[in-house]
Amino acid sequence: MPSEMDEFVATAREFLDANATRRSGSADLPEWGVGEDRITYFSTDPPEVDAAKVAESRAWQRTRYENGFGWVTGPRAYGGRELSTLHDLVYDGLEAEYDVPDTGVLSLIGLGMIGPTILAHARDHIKDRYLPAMYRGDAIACQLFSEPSAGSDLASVETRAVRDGDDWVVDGQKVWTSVAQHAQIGLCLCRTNPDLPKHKGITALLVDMSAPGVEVRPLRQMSGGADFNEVFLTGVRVPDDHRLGEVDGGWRVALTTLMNERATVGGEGAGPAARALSLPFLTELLRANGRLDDGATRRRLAELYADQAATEYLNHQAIRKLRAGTQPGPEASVSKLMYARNLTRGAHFAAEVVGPRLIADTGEWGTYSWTELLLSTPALRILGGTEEIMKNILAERVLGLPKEPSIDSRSPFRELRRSGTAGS
Amino acid sequence: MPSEMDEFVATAREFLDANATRRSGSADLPEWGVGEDRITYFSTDPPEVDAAKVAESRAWQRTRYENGFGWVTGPRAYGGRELSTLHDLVYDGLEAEYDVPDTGVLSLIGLGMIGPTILAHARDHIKDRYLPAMYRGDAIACQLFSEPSAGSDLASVETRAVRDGDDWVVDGQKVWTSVAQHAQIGLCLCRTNPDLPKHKGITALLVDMSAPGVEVRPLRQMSGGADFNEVFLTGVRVPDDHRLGEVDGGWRVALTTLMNERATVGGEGAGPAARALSLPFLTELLRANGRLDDGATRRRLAELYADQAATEYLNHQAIRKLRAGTQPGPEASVSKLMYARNLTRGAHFAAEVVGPRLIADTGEWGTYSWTELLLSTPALRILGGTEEIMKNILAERVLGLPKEPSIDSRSPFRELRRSGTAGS
Amino acid sequence: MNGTGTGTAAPSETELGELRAAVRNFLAAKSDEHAVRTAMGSERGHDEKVWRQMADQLGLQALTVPAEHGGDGLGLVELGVVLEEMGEALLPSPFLSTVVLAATAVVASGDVAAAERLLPAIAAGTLTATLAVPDHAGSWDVGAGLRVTATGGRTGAVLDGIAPIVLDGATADVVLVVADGPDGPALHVIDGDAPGLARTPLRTLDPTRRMARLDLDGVHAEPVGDPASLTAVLDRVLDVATTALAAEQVGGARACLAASARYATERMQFGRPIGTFQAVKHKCADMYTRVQVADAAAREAARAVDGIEGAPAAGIAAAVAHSVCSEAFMAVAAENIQVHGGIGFTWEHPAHLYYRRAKASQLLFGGPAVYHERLLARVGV
Amino acid sequence: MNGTGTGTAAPSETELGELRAAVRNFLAAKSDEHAVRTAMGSERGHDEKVWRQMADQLGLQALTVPAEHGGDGLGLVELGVVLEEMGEALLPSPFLSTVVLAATAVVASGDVAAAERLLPAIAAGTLTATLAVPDHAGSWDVGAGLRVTATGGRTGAVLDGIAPIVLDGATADVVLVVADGPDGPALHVIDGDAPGLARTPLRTLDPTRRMARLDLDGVHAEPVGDPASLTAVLDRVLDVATTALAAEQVGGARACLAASARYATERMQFGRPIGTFQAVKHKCADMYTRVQVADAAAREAARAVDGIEGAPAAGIAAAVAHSVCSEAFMAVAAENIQVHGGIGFTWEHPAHLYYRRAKASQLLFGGPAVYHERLLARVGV
Repeated sequence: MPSEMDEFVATAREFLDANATRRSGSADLPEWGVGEDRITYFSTDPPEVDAAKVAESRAWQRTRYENGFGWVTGPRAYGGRELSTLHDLVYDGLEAEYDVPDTGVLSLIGLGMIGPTILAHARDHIKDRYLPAMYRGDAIACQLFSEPSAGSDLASVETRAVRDGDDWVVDGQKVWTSVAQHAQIGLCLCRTNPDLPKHKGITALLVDMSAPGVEVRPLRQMSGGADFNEVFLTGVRVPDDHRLGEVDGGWRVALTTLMNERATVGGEGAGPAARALSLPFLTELLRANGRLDDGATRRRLAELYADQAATEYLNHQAIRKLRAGTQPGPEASVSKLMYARNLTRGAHFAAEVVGPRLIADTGEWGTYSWTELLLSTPALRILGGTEEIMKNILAERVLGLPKEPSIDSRSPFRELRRSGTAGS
Repeated sequence: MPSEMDEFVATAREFLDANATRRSGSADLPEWGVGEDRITYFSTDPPEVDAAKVAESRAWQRTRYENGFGWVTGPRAYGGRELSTLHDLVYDGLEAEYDVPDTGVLSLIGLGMIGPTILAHARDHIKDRYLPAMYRGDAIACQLFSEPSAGSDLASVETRAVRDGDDWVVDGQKVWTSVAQHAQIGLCLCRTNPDLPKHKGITALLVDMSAPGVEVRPLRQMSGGADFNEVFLTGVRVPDDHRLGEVDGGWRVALTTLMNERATVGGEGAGPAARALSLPFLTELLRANGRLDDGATRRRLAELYADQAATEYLNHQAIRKLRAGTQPGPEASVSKLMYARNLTRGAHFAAEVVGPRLIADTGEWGTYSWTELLLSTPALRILGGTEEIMKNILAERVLGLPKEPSIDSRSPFRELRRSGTAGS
Repeated sequence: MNGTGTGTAAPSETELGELRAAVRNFLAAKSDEHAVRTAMGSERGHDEKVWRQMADQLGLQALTVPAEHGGDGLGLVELGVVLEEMGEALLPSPFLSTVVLAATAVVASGDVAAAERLLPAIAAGTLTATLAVPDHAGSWDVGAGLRVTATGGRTGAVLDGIAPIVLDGATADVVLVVADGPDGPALHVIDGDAPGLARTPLRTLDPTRRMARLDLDGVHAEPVGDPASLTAVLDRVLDVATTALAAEQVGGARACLAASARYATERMQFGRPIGTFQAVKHKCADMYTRVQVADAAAREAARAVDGIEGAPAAGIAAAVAHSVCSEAFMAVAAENIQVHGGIGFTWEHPAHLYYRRAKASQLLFGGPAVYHERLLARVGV
Repeated sequence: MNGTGTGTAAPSETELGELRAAVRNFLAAKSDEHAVRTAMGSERGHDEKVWRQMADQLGLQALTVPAEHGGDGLGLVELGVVLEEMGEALLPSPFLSTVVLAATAVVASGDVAAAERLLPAIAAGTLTATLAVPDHAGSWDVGAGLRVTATGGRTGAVLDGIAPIVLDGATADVVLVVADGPDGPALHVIDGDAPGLARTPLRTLDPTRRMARLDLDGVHAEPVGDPASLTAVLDRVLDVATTALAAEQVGGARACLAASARYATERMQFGRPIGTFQAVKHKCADMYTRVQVADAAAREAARAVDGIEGAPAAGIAAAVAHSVCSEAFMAVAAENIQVHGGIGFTWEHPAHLYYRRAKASQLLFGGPAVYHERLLARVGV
């Protein structure tokens, strides 16, 4: 008798067969010397290509949603199926065998992090209004958390929200906002009471990205593309019913979002950069450069591969734990640390193999193209939490080491700003 | 017309030729497969050998002293020559060409660090009594600073000294005391006023190591030898005229000692461990193990050699600066950090080349003998200031980065101890 | 998860947890630091009473012995749990030589007579054994010739030569020896007290794991298995042994991490626990990261060697685990000394025992140069 | 200090300090970040006015040109000071190609006619030049054949082939080319606007240092020097060039360190300057350590190349400096981004310009695999 999971797999397979084309073999492994000569972590495309890809993403997400695969773990009331995270993973595994549009623009931030936050903290009519729209692919959501002066200290947001009748009026600046240029809504952390300690005076508001006063400017990163934005908020009016959680209780809302960010980390082993650093591709790189018999190069390849494989095994283990019912905790940061480390080492390894042909574009396939990856890897050690923040989390929350003595968690935020400026 | 330095060199050469034998060629480079099969950083010997070596050291120091080379930079009143640090270095350079006893047991701590401290802070009759005796080789001095509970936080000494008439009565325990088993005197930091902040209630006393209540116990380190001691002080009476500096002003005295410790660091490039990791010796190691053509091994050898050579160049530069009249500052810690790093990497490199013959003593020359170095290198990153302390010094004193907020420099020492115990 | 495992089901976490608790309790009682130091200073290097109790009370020696030869027929996943605990406790014991090297070689050889003679006794804890692969480089490279030769027929061979470093070679009741014979390298078994066999205990870097030199002068030996399959047998033994060692290394690394985290929490400097300083805190986080990755590698290798569904190829996963766990344990054991500062490099503190174990384990099957090339060979580069 | 230097006296620190101050003031005025970004976006990749002012106001191009050819006849110790400052300011300029590569090659060739023709103009700042070594691996390994061949006699040769990556190749007034000729590889000089020469500017990782491809189709060339001494000439050019580059790398690394230290002091997080956190503080200390060691290596190499008394052999010290400074600059440039966090990987922040320069410099003469083996060759291993 087929189990419930077997049935789920069968339905999913049926849906995919009907709506997508199955890839042949290992089609997601790039082939040496064939196809586009681009090795990148970021996905920057020219605007017209970008727009077309977003449209394809939305369309595919709608197809998923209409067939019951848009939000596998979500409540039925919002078009979900109320199945487990494992079902979600299983579906992803199946879908990876098909040639379908990448829906990262919708899912990485919006569906993966903001959706669960709205579900946990918004009023019912706000859920009704946005959740189906998001999971149907109509509404893209972004995360308006980071600010230039706050950096790793997320709770130091300075963007102000002041109550005015039924609305809040928001003024401030956000940064490192991915997908903001495509987004319809943004979850925004605002300082509503500077007289409280910094974690206590924050309120979370759901901002309409098309509202007057919202301006999105692309932020060009060192590798040349603009995968992030600055978002300027000037007198933006947000109705109070778009508030998530309590007034001054936004930090709890932010934690829901951040927990969901960590939970998505395990899947980072994929992507074009990771595929370019896969053993078959690197082996061809060595062969093409006559370095397959060089002991020093072989040694570094073996070290790199061992760490890559072990990181992959770590992800397998996380999935097994998930299957066994254990939710991932802060130890998931290990995966992110290793991923950044492996990609960084891999990029420098490839650079060394390519040698001088990395410094100027001679047009030879598989040489200068490594520069883009090399210029992307520094960001990996910073985005989504610097290495230092990750290590603090591991040491304090997993190993139970004592926290650094801190004064700034208890003082009123207003005074911190003052002393902060004075102390610099 | 010969310069003053030329004349100094001529006198020194004359003295050395008359009292020692010149080495032939590069006699201080160990030859592969020849001689004692021992590769060590520490100098542990069996007690009888140790005693004989100390006697030889004392004898050679007396010869130096009687010929005006016992304390080149010291005042004439105490048998010195009142010449510059550069003269001292030049003499050391010349002496290195001769086969003379190693006088480290006298000079590393006593003559290099305690002597200058006594000169700067002791009363005249104490200087008269000890300085000539030390530089003549009669009195060996040790440094009674470190304590088990203080660790890197040197100013947290708990050894108490209580005034009793003209004497101080000292009780406490010191640790990591090298040469204590041979020493006649020890410079001891004592807590004399626990109601003052920790740096302010310390007094420096010169302890007679043969006084009742002084007990020296060897401390065995992980490599097997006992190059350090624990020193237990139980009701030890020290006359007040043996105090250095002011009552409760001992931290300034300690700083004089520590500054002189840093100044001696540059010379660490020598020693049997560094020689074993020299390029010719390592080349023979590779040849003997058939690894001279292995690319991976060659690469690591080149990396190691490049760092060793650059560290040596850094020492050359420090000597040139000294010649130009610049006194070494806290940046000398770089040399210590690099020395520890190079030796550690070198030991693991050699271990890899030797392979399984490192894990059991087959009697084959140049294989198992690397274990002693491998078991000594962890200490290099800790002794004389941990890497963490060194990095703090570089960042704060050289780069001018702000200090960590600290509460313990202002609170009375007595309260720190209490809160310390509660907090652990 | 598209691996090559042949479909064995994985044991349940509950069962593994019970096994772990039993071993942990046993070792807490029998192999605390005092017991370890006593054993490492003793003539034989391990406590024979503990060895018998391991068999009698927990049946650990029987765990992976096939059921038809008196064992439980379990796999590396279960054995890994045991070895992890042994590594954490630094237990001095002929377990790796007897249960992992020797028993695996006998099973892999397919020699039923040898299996019947040796395995029940190993399972019962009444026989210790080891395996000597006296190649020239110490890296199990039998193709380049061996330092022991076999003469005589397929029955009743005579061995001559030297095995320079043999794990537990001075105490093992029987020794399996790979020797160059008329049909190429072949596996043999000799008695530990056979005439013509001289066994010399050697000084070791790791005093909790003994090594000996064997001098063989006309030693009577029984052939084990078919020389034609020797390469396959040794490959299998190496996969199993490096996977078992990886689990032990993870246990050792975990002990170092725990010691550092505890010390960082308790030790006060500058008026604060040293664990509040980021330099120490991040060192501990780095150690944790290494341990987690090593742990995953060791477990995946165990699953692969056991042929569990979805696991990668055994040869690859074992080589990955050997490399990753060797380096993780070495790094963590070294950092543990740094976190402890001065006290960490005294003879009295256990930190150096882990450091010694880590380095000796890393070099046991050839060391980094060998295991990196072996990994590349296994993935076909 | 028992080196092999031939006894040249070292220049005084006072003179070097004055030179440094003059160059620093000049670059502060002419090569601030805005100027660098303007130059790197311009067609030729550098500001020709600044190039002329460098010559007219400071005479930098003349510094190391021999006195008999219109220069000051100074050495690498002095040039190192200049290049360190240029590296710190990231000056886009054909200085490395003209003054270091081309002028050194001409001087080393001993060809008096070529020297008289080219060096006075280089010294005066009226001629830019470069050197193309179109070997197959990009590592100056001329023994394995070259991609440009020379036909015709010792006068008036004709060059054909490709030089795939030539520093400042699109703008240099003259190009020295090593080409395979009837007498083996030999040095030639061609005009930048010679008929048959096609120059294609290439996209570069480091936008402050331009590269071009040269296609040579029957280009008229003058031979320079004796082909028999070519290996010695190239060895000398490589020693000088890697030593000069090392100084530039130290300057770049120093700029990164200064930026990190400044940012760590000013940037507030969690109510404190981030420099109070040990993670950041020790990162800066590590950067400082690397910079100090690199600085010492670069200076020692300069003294060695200048033959100053007590300095080590030039070939060894230059190879050490190339290796150490390449890796130090790369590490420090990468860490600088980490200290800066998010702002550090924006296009607008200068951190990536140093990162690009660091990687491009590291690979300019072949990269790590090449420079490590070159070092071993120089020390005879």
